[in-house]
Amino acid sequence: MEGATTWQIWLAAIVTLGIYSYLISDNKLYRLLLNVMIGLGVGYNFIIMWKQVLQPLWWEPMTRGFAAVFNGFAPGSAQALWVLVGLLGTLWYFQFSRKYLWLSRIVIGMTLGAGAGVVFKQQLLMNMPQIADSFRPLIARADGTPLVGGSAAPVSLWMSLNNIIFVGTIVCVMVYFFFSFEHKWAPVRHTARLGRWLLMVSFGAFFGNTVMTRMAVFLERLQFLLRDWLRFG
Amino acid sequence: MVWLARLQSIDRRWIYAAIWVACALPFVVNIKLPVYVSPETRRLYEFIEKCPPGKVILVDSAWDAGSQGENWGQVEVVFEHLLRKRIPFIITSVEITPLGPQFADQVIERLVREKFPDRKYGVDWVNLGYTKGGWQAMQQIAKDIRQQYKKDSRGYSLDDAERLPLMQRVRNIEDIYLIYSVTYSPLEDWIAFIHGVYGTPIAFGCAGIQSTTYYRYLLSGQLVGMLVGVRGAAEYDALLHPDLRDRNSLGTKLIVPQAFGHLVIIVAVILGNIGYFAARRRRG
Amino acid sequence: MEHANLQIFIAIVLFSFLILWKIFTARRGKGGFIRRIPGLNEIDEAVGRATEMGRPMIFHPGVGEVQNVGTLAALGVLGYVARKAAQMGSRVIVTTAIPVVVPVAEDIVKQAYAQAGRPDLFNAEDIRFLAASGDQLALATANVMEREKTAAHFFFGVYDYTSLLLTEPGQRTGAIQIAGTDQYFQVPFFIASCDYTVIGEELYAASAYLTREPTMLGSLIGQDYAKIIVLAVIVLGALSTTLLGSQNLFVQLIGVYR
Amino acid sequence: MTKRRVIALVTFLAGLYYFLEFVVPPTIPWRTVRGEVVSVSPQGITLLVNGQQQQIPAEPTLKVYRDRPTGAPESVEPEQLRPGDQVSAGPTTYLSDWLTSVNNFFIVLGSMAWGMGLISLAMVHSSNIRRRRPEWYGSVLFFLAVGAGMVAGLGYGEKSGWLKEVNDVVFNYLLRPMSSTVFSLLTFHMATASYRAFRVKSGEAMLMMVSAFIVMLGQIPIGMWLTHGLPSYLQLPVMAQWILYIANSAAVRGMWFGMMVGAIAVGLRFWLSLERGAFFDREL
Repeated sequence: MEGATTWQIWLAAIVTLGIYSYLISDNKLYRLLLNVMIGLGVGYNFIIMWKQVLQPLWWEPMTRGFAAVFNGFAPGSAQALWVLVGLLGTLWYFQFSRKYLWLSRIVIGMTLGAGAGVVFKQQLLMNMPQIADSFRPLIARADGTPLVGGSAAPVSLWMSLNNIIFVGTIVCVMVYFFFSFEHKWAPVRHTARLGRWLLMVSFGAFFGNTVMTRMAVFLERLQFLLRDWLRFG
Repeated sequence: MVWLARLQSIDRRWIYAAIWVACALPFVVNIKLPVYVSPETRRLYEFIEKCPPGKVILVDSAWDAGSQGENWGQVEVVFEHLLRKRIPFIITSVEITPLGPQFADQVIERLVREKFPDRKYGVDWVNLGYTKGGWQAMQQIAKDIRQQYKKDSRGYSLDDAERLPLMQRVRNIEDIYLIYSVTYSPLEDWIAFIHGVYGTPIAFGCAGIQSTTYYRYLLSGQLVGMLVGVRGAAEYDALLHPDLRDRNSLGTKLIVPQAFGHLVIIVAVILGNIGYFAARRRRG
Repeated sequence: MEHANLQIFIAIVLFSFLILWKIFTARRGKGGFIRRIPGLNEIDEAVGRATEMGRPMIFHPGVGEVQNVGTLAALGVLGYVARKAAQMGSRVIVTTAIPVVVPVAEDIVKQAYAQAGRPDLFNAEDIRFLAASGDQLALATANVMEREKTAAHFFFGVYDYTSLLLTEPGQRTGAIQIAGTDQYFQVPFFIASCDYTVIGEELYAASAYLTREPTMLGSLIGQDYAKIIVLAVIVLGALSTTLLGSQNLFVQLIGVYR
Repeated sequence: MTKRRVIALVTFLAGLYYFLEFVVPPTIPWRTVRGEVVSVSPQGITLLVNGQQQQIPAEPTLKVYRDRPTGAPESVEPEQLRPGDQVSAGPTTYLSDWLTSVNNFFIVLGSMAWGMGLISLAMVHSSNIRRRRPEWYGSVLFFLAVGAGMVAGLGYGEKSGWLKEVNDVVFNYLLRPMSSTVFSLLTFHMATASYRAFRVKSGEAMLMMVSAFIVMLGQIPIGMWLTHGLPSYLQLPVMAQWILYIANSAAVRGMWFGMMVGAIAVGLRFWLSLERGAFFDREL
């Protein structure tokens, strides 16, 4: 908040406390400020999206294309074809009409269809290194050479234990999420049961890290109110 | 035991008041504590230390006010490191929020004004502004950055050698040493479409909540480092400034209050359970 | 790699074949087997207890849009809960903030009561569109819990941070609460505040088991086979790395993806 | 019915391009030669292919890929080749040549939807005003705010002048405090729930809470200070790192391999329009 004059700091503080009034009770001031926030955000994003995405990537190439077309199909007039993409883009807005809703489904289908087509590349490139990294030696020598025919380095108990727990957890968790056969066979049932317990440790990490994020947001606001506004501490 | 059970039905506003007071304490008692530097923070620090001359770092600053408590500090410490070592960097924001680049401007303006007055826009850093397209935009940036960006956020053309000399030697993914994506939940598409295809190192600066699902990428080497929440920024600040007194990033300012915040939640859960089991035994 | 190598090409063909084969066999009626997840027994118990106490139940189908796969699965579970409640003659109140969900839920609950031979028990007011936003919905649901003295609460479907607000009032009224969501980030909060939680893909399995809807059923079984292959690769990889080191033949076959 | 078939066809074709671009190699495999560059001339390239030299004629359809240090192939022009480069050359399959323009098309098409959010909100608020619903003046305020937001947006990138002032005030002293404060309301939801809703009633909840407390305490300075006396493997930060790196990463991998297969199934069903269910069967 450096370089801010006092009235600007007061404006930010008033707005912050105005929204915090919701904690006392859901009130009119809070709902009004919410409307202002949503309006400012939508208006601001609308202009930035135009200035930094649509203007340089669509509007300017198209106008340059038409300029080239008008002085006798000079080179680069192919850029005028961008106007077709503009027309196609208007189909998004038929989402609001009941009668022509299906037109908007064409553009939605194209966009999500492209995403669906690339899902193999996306998922496999993300997960193949994970699968390769899960090949961990369950009985690991300290220097990583193989058990059979490796160096004479001693087996590292800590690394072996970690790898056993690591690969074991992956196996148990995946067995827990198998649905196409009955968990009658005892080892499978126990593995799935252990899988659910191991999931609890992971969900503990999810819980702890969620607390970290939720607290950080409020503490930053508190830091603004106490340090920048009230000049405290 | 009766009053313990009655603790159950305290009005919600008393709990809010308790949180305000408990979290305000560390701001009143302004103490700085040493932090334990975690491996993912150290690996990012050492990776940036080893940046060869002539290479550029792409910072995907795709965060806004919703996660500034964590992300502000995460970009602040890395920008300070880059400005200190004069490693040129490019700022952008892919897909998530158009406000990202302007927040990055705020962070740099303060750093340049206070610590690195001689660094110049266009030479040490360039802000290309927001762009849209997710994984498609990433593929374009990798093949030829001028496909995706025609101008920078201040309206200068990328081929304007006089105002943006740095951009003259950035063509495609070959010139980028590291991509550092900072937001509430960085897009995993960076890992699939950039690291998976070109092998370019990727680092994340993410909110604590999302880091839980990203640790596995550190194990498989798909991420070379990660700053997790407020502590990531505080730990990186500790690596930048061995002396406790010199640290003043937002991460360092918030790490002690963060500790109080965690204690508040732990106490709340424990108290809640004591009250619950007391009430049940009375009814039981 | 920019383009698929041989191993990835085989993986694509294998996964696609398994999923599509199972979907089309399910469509032709030969569905295939899905096990009954333990969560369904917990639902039976909860409905039983609510009926014993003679008090109604609440089913909350989440905050997701109706075409979201998580919401579709939740509506599958709603059908089961409504059928169980109808057989035992007790009321199910459905609360939602999604306008489109109201007619769909009404239709499901009416059908359930009709199938159980108790069409008289069904009244349309129990399917309630309470509020426009997530926060107000949670507060409004809390009022319903206190006013109607509900004894069992079911939270199934897609949830965001408002999951905390929904389970909190239920905890105080002492109702038995069962939750199920595919949002892994909300599962910890349901585990901490509910009696039993159906985790992630179990929600889809529950719905496929109950509704026998061919596409979801077939897809789930095909996905299971694909997951079995992935698990087998990991186990073989780990064992071969243990014995023959990290560059053994099997690992070479899978290919290194550094 | 043809409407549904048109949508299904368009969806399939959009996906088909990207699917083929990934699966089909850039050059025709059986006519692609792989070797080390001996010499380059306008007529063609001579390659050393396992021992003997082979002459590749320079046709317009010839595509040359040089291996990068990271092993990822990079498309280069024949003139850029240096003797000793590892290269594969062959007639192009055209698919990868169009990737840049197809990406451009989808990026711009996707960006066209940027007005949807504004229009849907405007419709809701204008109906509030028309029907004089309670607190309809809030909707008037909404429209004023949209105008102010637009004017402020114009100010971004301005060097000076009143537009920059408006941008500065709206961005730093309205948008930033308001949206971060709204997000911080979640903190209070969680805090009250921690006290009133989280009950350790089962063994599973107990295990989750213990793991949560270790992860929370292990990532703050107080955790380090509390257990710095104990042997290293019992120190809170070390235990938290173990949970995050080993136990949590493995469990997340187990879950996310399932999600990988799930995403592939959802992608396939959508790409081939196999979806059934309430939404897709609705008569168009």
